[in-house]
Amino acid sequence: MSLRNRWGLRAGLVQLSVLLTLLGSLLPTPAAAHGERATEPYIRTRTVHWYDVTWSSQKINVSDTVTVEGKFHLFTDWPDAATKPELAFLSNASPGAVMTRVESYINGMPAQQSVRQLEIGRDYSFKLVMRGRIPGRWHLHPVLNVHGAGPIVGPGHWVDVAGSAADFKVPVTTMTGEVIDDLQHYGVARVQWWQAGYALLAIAWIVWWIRRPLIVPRWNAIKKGREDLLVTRTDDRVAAGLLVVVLVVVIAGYRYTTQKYEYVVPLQAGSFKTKPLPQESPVVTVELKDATYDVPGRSLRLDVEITNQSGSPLRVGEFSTANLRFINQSLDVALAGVDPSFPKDLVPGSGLRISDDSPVAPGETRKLRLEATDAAWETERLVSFLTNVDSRVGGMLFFFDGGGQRHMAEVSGPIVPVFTQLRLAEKS
Amino acid sequence: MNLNDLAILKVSGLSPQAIKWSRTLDVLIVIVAAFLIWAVSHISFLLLGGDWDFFIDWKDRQYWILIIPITTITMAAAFQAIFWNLFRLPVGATASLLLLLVGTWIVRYHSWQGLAFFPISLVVPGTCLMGALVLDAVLVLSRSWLVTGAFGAVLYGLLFYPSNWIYMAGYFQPVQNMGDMTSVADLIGYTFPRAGTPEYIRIIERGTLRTFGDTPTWVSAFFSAFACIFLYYLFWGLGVLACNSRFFPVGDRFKSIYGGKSGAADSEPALKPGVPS
Amino acid sequence: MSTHVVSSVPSPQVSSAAAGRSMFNFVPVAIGWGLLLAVYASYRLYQGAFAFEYGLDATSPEFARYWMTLFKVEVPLIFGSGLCIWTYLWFTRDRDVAKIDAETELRRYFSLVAWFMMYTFSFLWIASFFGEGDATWHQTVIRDTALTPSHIVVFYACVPLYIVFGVSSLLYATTRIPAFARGYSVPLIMAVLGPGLILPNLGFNEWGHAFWMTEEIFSHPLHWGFPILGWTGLALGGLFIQVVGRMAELFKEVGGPASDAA
Amino acid sequence: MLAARLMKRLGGPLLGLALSGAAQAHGGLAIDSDMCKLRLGPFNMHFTGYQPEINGNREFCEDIPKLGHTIVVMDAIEPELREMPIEVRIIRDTGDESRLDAVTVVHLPPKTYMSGSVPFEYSFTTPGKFVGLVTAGDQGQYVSRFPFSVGIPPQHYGHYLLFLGVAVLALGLYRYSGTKRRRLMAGRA
Repeated sequence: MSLRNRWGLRAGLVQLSVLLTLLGSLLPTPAAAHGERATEPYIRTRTVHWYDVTWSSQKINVSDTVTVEGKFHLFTDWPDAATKPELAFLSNASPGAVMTRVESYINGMPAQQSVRQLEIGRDYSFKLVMRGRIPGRWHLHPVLNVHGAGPIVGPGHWVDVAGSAADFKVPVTTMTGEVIDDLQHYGVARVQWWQAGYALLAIAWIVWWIRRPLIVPRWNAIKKGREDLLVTRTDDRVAAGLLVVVLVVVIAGYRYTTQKYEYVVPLQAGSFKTKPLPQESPVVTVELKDATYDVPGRSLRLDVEITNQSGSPLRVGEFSTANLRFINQSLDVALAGVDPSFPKDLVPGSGLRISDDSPVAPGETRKLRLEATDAAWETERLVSFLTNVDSRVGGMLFFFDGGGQRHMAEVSGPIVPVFTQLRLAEKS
Repeated sequence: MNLNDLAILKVSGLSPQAIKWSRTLDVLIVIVAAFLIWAVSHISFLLLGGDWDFFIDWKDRQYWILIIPITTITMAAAFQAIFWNLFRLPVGATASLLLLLVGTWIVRYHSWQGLAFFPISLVVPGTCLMGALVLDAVLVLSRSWLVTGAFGAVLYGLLFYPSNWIYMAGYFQPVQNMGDMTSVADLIGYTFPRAGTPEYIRIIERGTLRTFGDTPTWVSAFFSAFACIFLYYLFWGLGVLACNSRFFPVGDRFKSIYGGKSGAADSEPALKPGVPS
Repeated sequence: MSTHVVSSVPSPQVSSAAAGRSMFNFVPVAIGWGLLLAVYASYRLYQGAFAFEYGLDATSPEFARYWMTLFKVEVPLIFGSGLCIWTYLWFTRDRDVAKIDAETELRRYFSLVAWFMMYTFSFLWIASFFGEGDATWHQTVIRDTALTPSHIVVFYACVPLYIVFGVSSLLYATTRIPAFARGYSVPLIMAVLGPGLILPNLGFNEWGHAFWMTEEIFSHPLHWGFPILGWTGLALGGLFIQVVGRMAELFKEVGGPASDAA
Repeated sequence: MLAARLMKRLGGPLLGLALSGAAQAHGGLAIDSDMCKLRLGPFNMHFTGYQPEINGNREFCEDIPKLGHTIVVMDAIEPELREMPIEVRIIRDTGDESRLDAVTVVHLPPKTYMSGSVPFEYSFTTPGKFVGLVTAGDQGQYVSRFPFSVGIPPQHYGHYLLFLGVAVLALGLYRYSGTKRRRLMAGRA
């Protein structure tokens, strides 16, 4: 029986638990999110923006690999409540070790250790190679843990792992030539044999004492001052013998082990630094004039002033924040940017509505109203930025020039809840 | 029943019937004591030094060797004090560490592997059991908590590293991962991801200035032994303190409600604390 | 649990008659353990089945159905049954506890030890089995609520359970045993109140996690309230003196003179 | 020489202190403030043995524990040695050095080592005692002979001392419990 079945006993337990907790058993839909909805909105909208994230496949067998790669941008308007990314670690969010990590890179540098001094306002590429270990349907997110700010979760996608957990093995050969056939069980038997030996010695010692008349007789004996009966001369010998046995076993065992494993290294704890990706000179400046969130309309409205400093006309293609991507439906190159395998629930259907979608000529400055309308603002609990200490919103705007080149710009600023603007939304 | 047992029973002045009852009581008290020692030792160690014992990639040369003996000798000394003072039974330390080890292995299988699918190689626990045996043995031989603190507690702190290195050394062989050299323990920690435990959160040795061979481990072991002495005395005192049997003085209303004061003005004082020094 | 004790005991008989009947009935304790074991095993199986499946995201409807309902059911259920036991113990208390004879008192001491067997058994399950299970949850999942599937079992099921047995032991002692009816015994209060305070200590724990510390180090000072409250279990030593001391005297009184043949 | 070796052997493991070298009559290896040195007339060279496959970057002085692939590096301490030709010859310590070539195991013809370090490697197949002959100077006027062993497990007397300590501790405590018992009985009588 595989690991899960031995403890899960799925068939028997569903009836038992339901019977016990008097619950109706309705058919649940799989939960899409994993705890990131509870992360504060200012962390999800103004810290790490993940983009170009791809998953190599959605269906793998146990021991096959799946690769998550992409880029992330560190927001300039980093919230005060979260510490700056001085120390971060690239990881993944999955329930326990259902998938194992094979390799992880930041800008091509191996990321087994934590990375130090990530620069705000800059971009980094990441790559995460995972391997299926326990069969099931798992939600695989890239996560950047920032020290002091906690886990900042990227977009998640479902990966189905088929096969049986028993086939999973992690063979490794050490630099001293020892071949380990499976890292999962390496050394466990040795630990258990030795600790069983220690435990036997302890049980013998305890039984040696509790097999005699114990509580009331010894209590009365002490009352009558006959302590000498309670700890006899043989007990002294047994204690001295025990002392010798313990010390000899430990010293001999330790000496044998230090000779057997001459070449050992301590735990590796260094962290690494990496330069950010090259930054293109700013092509477009975006200034947020006014941001309102229409609560009943579930619509975020940004009034921005865009100045096109590049040589070719620009059109707004996408607005992305908190792993949600609002695409300008009428711009084909923007639509093409969404990989068909990208999780559907992260690309709101209504997309991004722009007050004036005509290209912005080079050098022109134009006021635009961007509207991102979707229930996701509620379901992702992003609206609590209205009731939070730091009610500012942030996001990434993607522009496409004549040649289909993509340019990015940050937009962030204070946001105000609005309840009356419903009619305006239909009109414009 | 050897001669010594018969002598004890004779001195205790119990009738044959009472002897049978007292044997029943022995069994019950052993069960209650076992449950309680197990529970208190586990919850105390869990939240004072648990992290280093959970994961193989936390077992470093600086904190693991220092913190585990310090956090486990507390309950070992307290329970040792209780059972030695009341019944001259030098089993408190061994029982505390043995039950802690049993409890830890149960959770490693039921929860770490059973719930979160972690391999046991990631979560093998260490143990101070050999130190506890020495603690009890020295208490029997010296019959004095002063000597036990001086000799036993030092050996307790010193024995942790070698007695666990015997089966942990294999985890610190060098291995290559993504081109860098790392230890098998780090590789296990890296391969089996823990969402709530990023790498930088590990409180482990982040750099040693003077490494003469493997002496940093022994430096930590000696410091731990030194700290164990004071903790031993402190918690032996707490154990003695726990053996007080005072009663809160209460008014007559309390007694009448609880039916304690039915007419007879029983002015019999509360039980004399029968705690021999 | 303690029904047979309440029946009014016939007038004190000759101690030899008492010799026949056994002083301690293990059956109620066995039943109690069996029930508790069933409850804990099904909690663990429930966690095994639904913790990772529907417990990861506190905002999802499945979480509400599988976990919030469990939370809303278990807390009133456990404290309710606790209340029943306590009121039962209260209303069947011995109005004239100072008047009982030695044999009844000895029998009641054995029952008190039976209550302690239940209390320590239930305390063991949270301190060891589910306590470290909570560590597994914290180290592997992103914390998103105070009511994680692990907390719903550890703090809102197991802790109330041992509070039920702790207070029952306290009530049993003070309403049935003369020594404990004359005043509140310090060790007994410590042994019951101390672990009981672990539940309110949760407030401090959640405060810390909400404002202060997002990453989960289990031996962080924020958690040190729990072990320190756990140390009050050491009051077992004082209880030993009070219980064993008195029982030693009763053994002599009820058991009769030590025959020299022994 | 024997004194130095014994002193190092006895002192080393138990106390873990670095022993100051005993008088090295004619260029033998000696630990001097934790550096393994051989003397070449007025000059010194630092001798280090490695067995990477077996124990990584651990350094050995005069007893190389295991057989197999061994790398030895000799570093000139004084700068003058860098300008002189240096010849290195490792021979099996059979007692008669009449026909050197027969017993030679490693031979580096005289050459000046600008970097000041003289590395050579050899795979020792049979355990035994060897002698290193290092001659420096234009006329080979500085000669150093240093014996070393390979594959002979060093006798750690120190650890037997530890076991002795255990016995002494246990016996002492046992006798102490006897006196405590007598005092307890006397008190009661």
